[in-house]
Amino acid sequence: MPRYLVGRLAGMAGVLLLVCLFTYAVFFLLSPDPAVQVCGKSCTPERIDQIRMNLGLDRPFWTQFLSFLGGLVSGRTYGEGANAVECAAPCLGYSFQSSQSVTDMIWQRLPVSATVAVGAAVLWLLVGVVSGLIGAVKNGTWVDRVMTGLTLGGLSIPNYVLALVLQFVLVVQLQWLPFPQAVPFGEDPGRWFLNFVMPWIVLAVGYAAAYTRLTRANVIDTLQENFLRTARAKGLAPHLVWRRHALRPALTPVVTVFGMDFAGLLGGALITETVFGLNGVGKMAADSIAKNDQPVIMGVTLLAAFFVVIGNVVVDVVYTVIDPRVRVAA
Amino acid sequence: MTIAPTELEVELSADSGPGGPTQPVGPPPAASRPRLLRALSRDVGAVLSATYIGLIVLMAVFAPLIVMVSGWTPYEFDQTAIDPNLGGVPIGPWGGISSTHWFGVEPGSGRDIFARIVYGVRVSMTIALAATALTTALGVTFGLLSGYFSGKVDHAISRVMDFLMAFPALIFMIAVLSALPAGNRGSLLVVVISVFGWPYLARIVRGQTMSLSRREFVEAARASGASGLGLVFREILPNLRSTIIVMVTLAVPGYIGTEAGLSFLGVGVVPPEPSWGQMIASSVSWYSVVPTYFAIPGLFLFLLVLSFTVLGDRLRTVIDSGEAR
Amino acid sequence: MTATPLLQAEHLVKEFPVSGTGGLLSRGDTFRAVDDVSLTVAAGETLALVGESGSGKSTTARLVARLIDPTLGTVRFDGQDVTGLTGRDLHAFRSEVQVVFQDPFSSLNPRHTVERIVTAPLTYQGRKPPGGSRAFTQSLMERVGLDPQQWQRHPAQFSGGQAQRIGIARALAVGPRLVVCDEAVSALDVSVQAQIINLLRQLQAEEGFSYLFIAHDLAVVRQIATRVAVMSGGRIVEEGPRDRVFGDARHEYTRTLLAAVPRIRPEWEARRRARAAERAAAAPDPVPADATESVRRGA
Amino acid sequence: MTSTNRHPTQAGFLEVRDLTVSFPTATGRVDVVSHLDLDLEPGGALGIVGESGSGKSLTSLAIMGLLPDKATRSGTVRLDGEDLTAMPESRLRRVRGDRVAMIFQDPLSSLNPYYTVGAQIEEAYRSHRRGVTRRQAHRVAVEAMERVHIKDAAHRIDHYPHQFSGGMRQRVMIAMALTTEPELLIADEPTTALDVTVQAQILALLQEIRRDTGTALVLITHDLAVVSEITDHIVVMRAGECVERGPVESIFSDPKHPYTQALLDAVPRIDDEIGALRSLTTTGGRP
Repeated sequence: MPRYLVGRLAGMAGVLLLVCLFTYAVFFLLSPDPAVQVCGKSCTPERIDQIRMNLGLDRPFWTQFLSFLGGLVSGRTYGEGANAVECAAPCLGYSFQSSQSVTDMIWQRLPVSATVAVGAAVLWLLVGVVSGLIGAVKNGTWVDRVMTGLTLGGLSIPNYVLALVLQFVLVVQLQWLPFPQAVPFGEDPGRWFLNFVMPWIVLAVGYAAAYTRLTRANVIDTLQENFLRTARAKGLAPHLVWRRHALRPALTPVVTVFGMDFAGLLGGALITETVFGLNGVGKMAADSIAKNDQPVIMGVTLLAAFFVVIGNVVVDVVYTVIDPRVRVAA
Repeated sequence: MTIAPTELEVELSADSGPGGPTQPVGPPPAASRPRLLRALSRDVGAVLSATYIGLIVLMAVFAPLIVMVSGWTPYEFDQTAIDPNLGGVPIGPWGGISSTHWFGVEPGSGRDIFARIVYGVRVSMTIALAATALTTALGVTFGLLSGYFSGKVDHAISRVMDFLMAFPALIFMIAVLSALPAGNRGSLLVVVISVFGWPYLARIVRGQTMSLSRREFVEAARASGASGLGLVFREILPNLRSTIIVMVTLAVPGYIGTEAGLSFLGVGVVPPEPSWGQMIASSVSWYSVVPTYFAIPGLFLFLLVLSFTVLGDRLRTVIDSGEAR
Repeated sequence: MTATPLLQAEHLVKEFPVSGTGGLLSRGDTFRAVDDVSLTVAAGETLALVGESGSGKSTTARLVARLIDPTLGTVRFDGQDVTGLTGRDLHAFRSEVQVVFQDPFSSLNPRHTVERIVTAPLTYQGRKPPGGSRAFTQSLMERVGLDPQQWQRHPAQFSGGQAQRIGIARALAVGPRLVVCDEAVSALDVSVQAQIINLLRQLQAEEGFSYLFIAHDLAVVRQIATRVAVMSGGRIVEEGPRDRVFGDARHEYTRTLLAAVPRIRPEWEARRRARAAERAAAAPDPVPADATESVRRGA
Repeated sequence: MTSTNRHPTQAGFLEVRDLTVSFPTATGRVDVVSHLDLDLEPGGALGIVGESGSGKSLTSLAIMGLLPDKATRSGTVRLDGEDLTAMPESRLRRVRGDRVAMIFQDPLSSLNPYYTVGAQIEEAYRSHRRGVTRRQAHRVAVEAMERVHIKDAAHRIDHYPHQFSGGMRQRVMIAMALTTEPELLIADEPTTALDVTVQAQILALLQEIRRDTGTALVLITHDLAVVSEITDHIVVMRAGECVERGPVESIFSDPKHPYTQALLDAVPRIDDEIGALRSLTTTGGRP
């Protein structure tokens, strides 16, 4: 297994490097000249050339890419002399529009994004697994059919539509909830909670529906397994048959899917944060797109890709822990 | 000898006669097309979904005719339908729904919502269908190749798939689309969606191809002289038909949603060309005053996605039950 | 046995990589499934290759049929080295050597009709079915004891035994001189199994082709083989004429294998035959149905 | 617990009467087992033989009350005079795995891959013996594994099913069945998935257990030679019905029903004279 893990980590490093290269190349080709942005409105061609040289933009692609990688590992300095700006490691780039390093910008907004992501994940995991179990137990009854209908609805509703519906009903019409604002938890836990309820629901609905279906299907499949017949033939009480023999095999795949989904949330929360105006990383990405602030977009893209790749490896490792067939070779 | 083993075998075989007490020896016959349709036609959800999809498709096809009847094109500004003193709020209840504007008008501009819905679906459907077609072509081809030719080919394709799936597709799509010139957004959308979408189909096709490749009929074909691509497309592809049908039906709503989402974020279809996602996006600042403005396109969008999802779900149920081994 | 046997495999070795070992640079471990196997099949005879699971017998069959390539060793057919054949030459080989597989359903493409399955070998080799595809299919179906009217059915519409007959028809389509049967009767019920064994023998008598018959069931092998080779751990441990191997096994493993086969007591069997002969002589009618009642509480 | 200290009852030890199992299909209910009677004395060995689709496996599940939900069952199953079909589920559960144990065809899929074999054997024991400590259960499990001749049982007990070979897994299944010293062991095709040498070992083990513990055995198989070796009574099933029954010797030496005769004719034999091949060739081919 250690050999396997080493291979896995090497593969992960490879994919991350490729993601960096690909992203960097795409933005290198597509993005508007950063020198123009730095220069500002009253600008002369000579000044642009100077800035370009100053920032190393005149150098070939590979040189620039290597200094970007260097920045990731050990930080870098943009420009020279009085105008030089420091970007500490891990440096994901520097936004000349906001005069801030991308890493700092992400750090400032990460707590909000994390709150949205973790809350939604807890919500969908609970709702999804519980309703999936109910669906499996009540398989074929009207309860199951109603739940199937609801999950199809949950899968189909675009989250910005749901966000607008919820806001209109709960905030405008019924006035049960305040309009979401990122209130820090320490300030007022009650308001913090009320403010995040809608974002959590909106982000969680699609996932909850998918997890309901996944859990239901897995449990129903597991109930057909021969070892369940063995457990019943042993005379085990139904609750033991369920708890020990049905749930563990049925929920193992859910755990792994959850790891992947959670790792991909940075991209997934973009719409939710935008709709509710929550100042998280996703909203920052959307705003940067509007402002054409390419270093920020690239930084967020890379970060999100890092999460997915690392999530992949974590899931693999977790799997070796929870599934003895992987953990202990025959 | 009273009973020859031949008779025994006939007696025990699957077609020993109707209602016989023997269990079928082989797997049940594969779901054929007419059987599929018959099973689906008994399902209320599937019928309703298919009907709605049919109506929407007709609406898209005959959009110019429909708009002639309703009287307004999607690009006309009707200043008489909005109140300039109130910042352009539609005149009349329910967002200005009236006999002239069936679904009301856009706040601020006074454009006819009905006409924009009718035209908006053309964009959404075209993009979703084109993206589905491209994704399916890519996904099936690479999935088949990867699943059948294990080793280097599989390794290379799988790495590309891993790489694409590791990408935060939404952010990246937004970034790329925002950076590219707005000239031909429609085809760009299709290409970008497909490039990031095919690995998900390919992964499933790959898995099925791998398990089919282990079936003896593939070996039998090889022993018959088949090799390489001929074997893949003649022997394996027909067995993937059901999978592909289901995947396609489920991909369409996904891409309708993606297109709407990208338009909602402002990197999709370029105004003034209407699209449902974009209509919902522009309704965000009005939702408390003119709820119909987001409710109508929202409902149309939701129902369309739901219909495809239900149809795909039912298709899968029918196919799974008919082909359970 | 003639000077040049129909099939001659020499020193075959097949190694498979062990999954999970080996990295980007290292080759990883290999598992030797077939370890220096040599065998010959003469024209018109049946060589049975017996062994337990993991003995390498199926891999050997696949090597001989050129479904996989050997790591080492050569396969000669009719004196000609066929180990490295490709393209047109391989097609020619494929029309001489055909395979019947274990699982009758798995070995028939569920999406294809009998017609398409049976004519596939010709199609893949770029030949036209003599007398038209339909007539050709029907004549083959008749030869293997199937209803020729069912030429357009799909495999799922047949029973296991019938499906295996389709598999045999497919093998016959190209007029092979060697048919490799890989556990061809193992998945079948005993009464159906007897039928297929019969069919295989009858076809051999008619066509004069040879069988390489892979099986784990020694009793079945006894019914069909002319010579027997016993495999264990990737090697042939004993080889010889059927009656010699069954009657006077020389290798320890063969003896263990033979001793392990469950048997119906010979004296019961002899009495049953005698009774059956009596009954056949006395009356051709079957025993009345209520005969079962009399033995119901026989204890 | 041997057969001698169990007083023989008038009705027999296992007495199945008029057992019918049916499944709903598109064309109505289909009887997969119909009007089946079975009798077994304490410590006896009954073989149920049939080809695929004969309903022999469903019979065993019907006796245990483990049929799938869709199936319906009628008739009675008496164990020592008690009707299992009339028992509430909670009491039936105390019979299952305690007085009647079962082993199945495919030992790999019949064992839960997520738990060690030890945990699964102990579980069987503890669920029927209240107040047993973990340590006692562990000891019983090790003993059971030793009894089925698993070498190094104390060490192997912590292994997972996938770490065992096919034959060893079936031994684990048997060990699991033995912990509660059942009066009846139902073995459903216990050796079909195994190699012939391993099959011989498992059959020998079943014989040994019967000899040592007096457990009664119901052996379900398609293999006539196997039943002829280890059972004393036989029921031949076809299409859900019993076509013939009787002591093993009379079935094999003088089968009355044409189906049984044909079945015996079809069995390929390893120890026959060559002349026996005629029974196959003469009826060969199709018209």
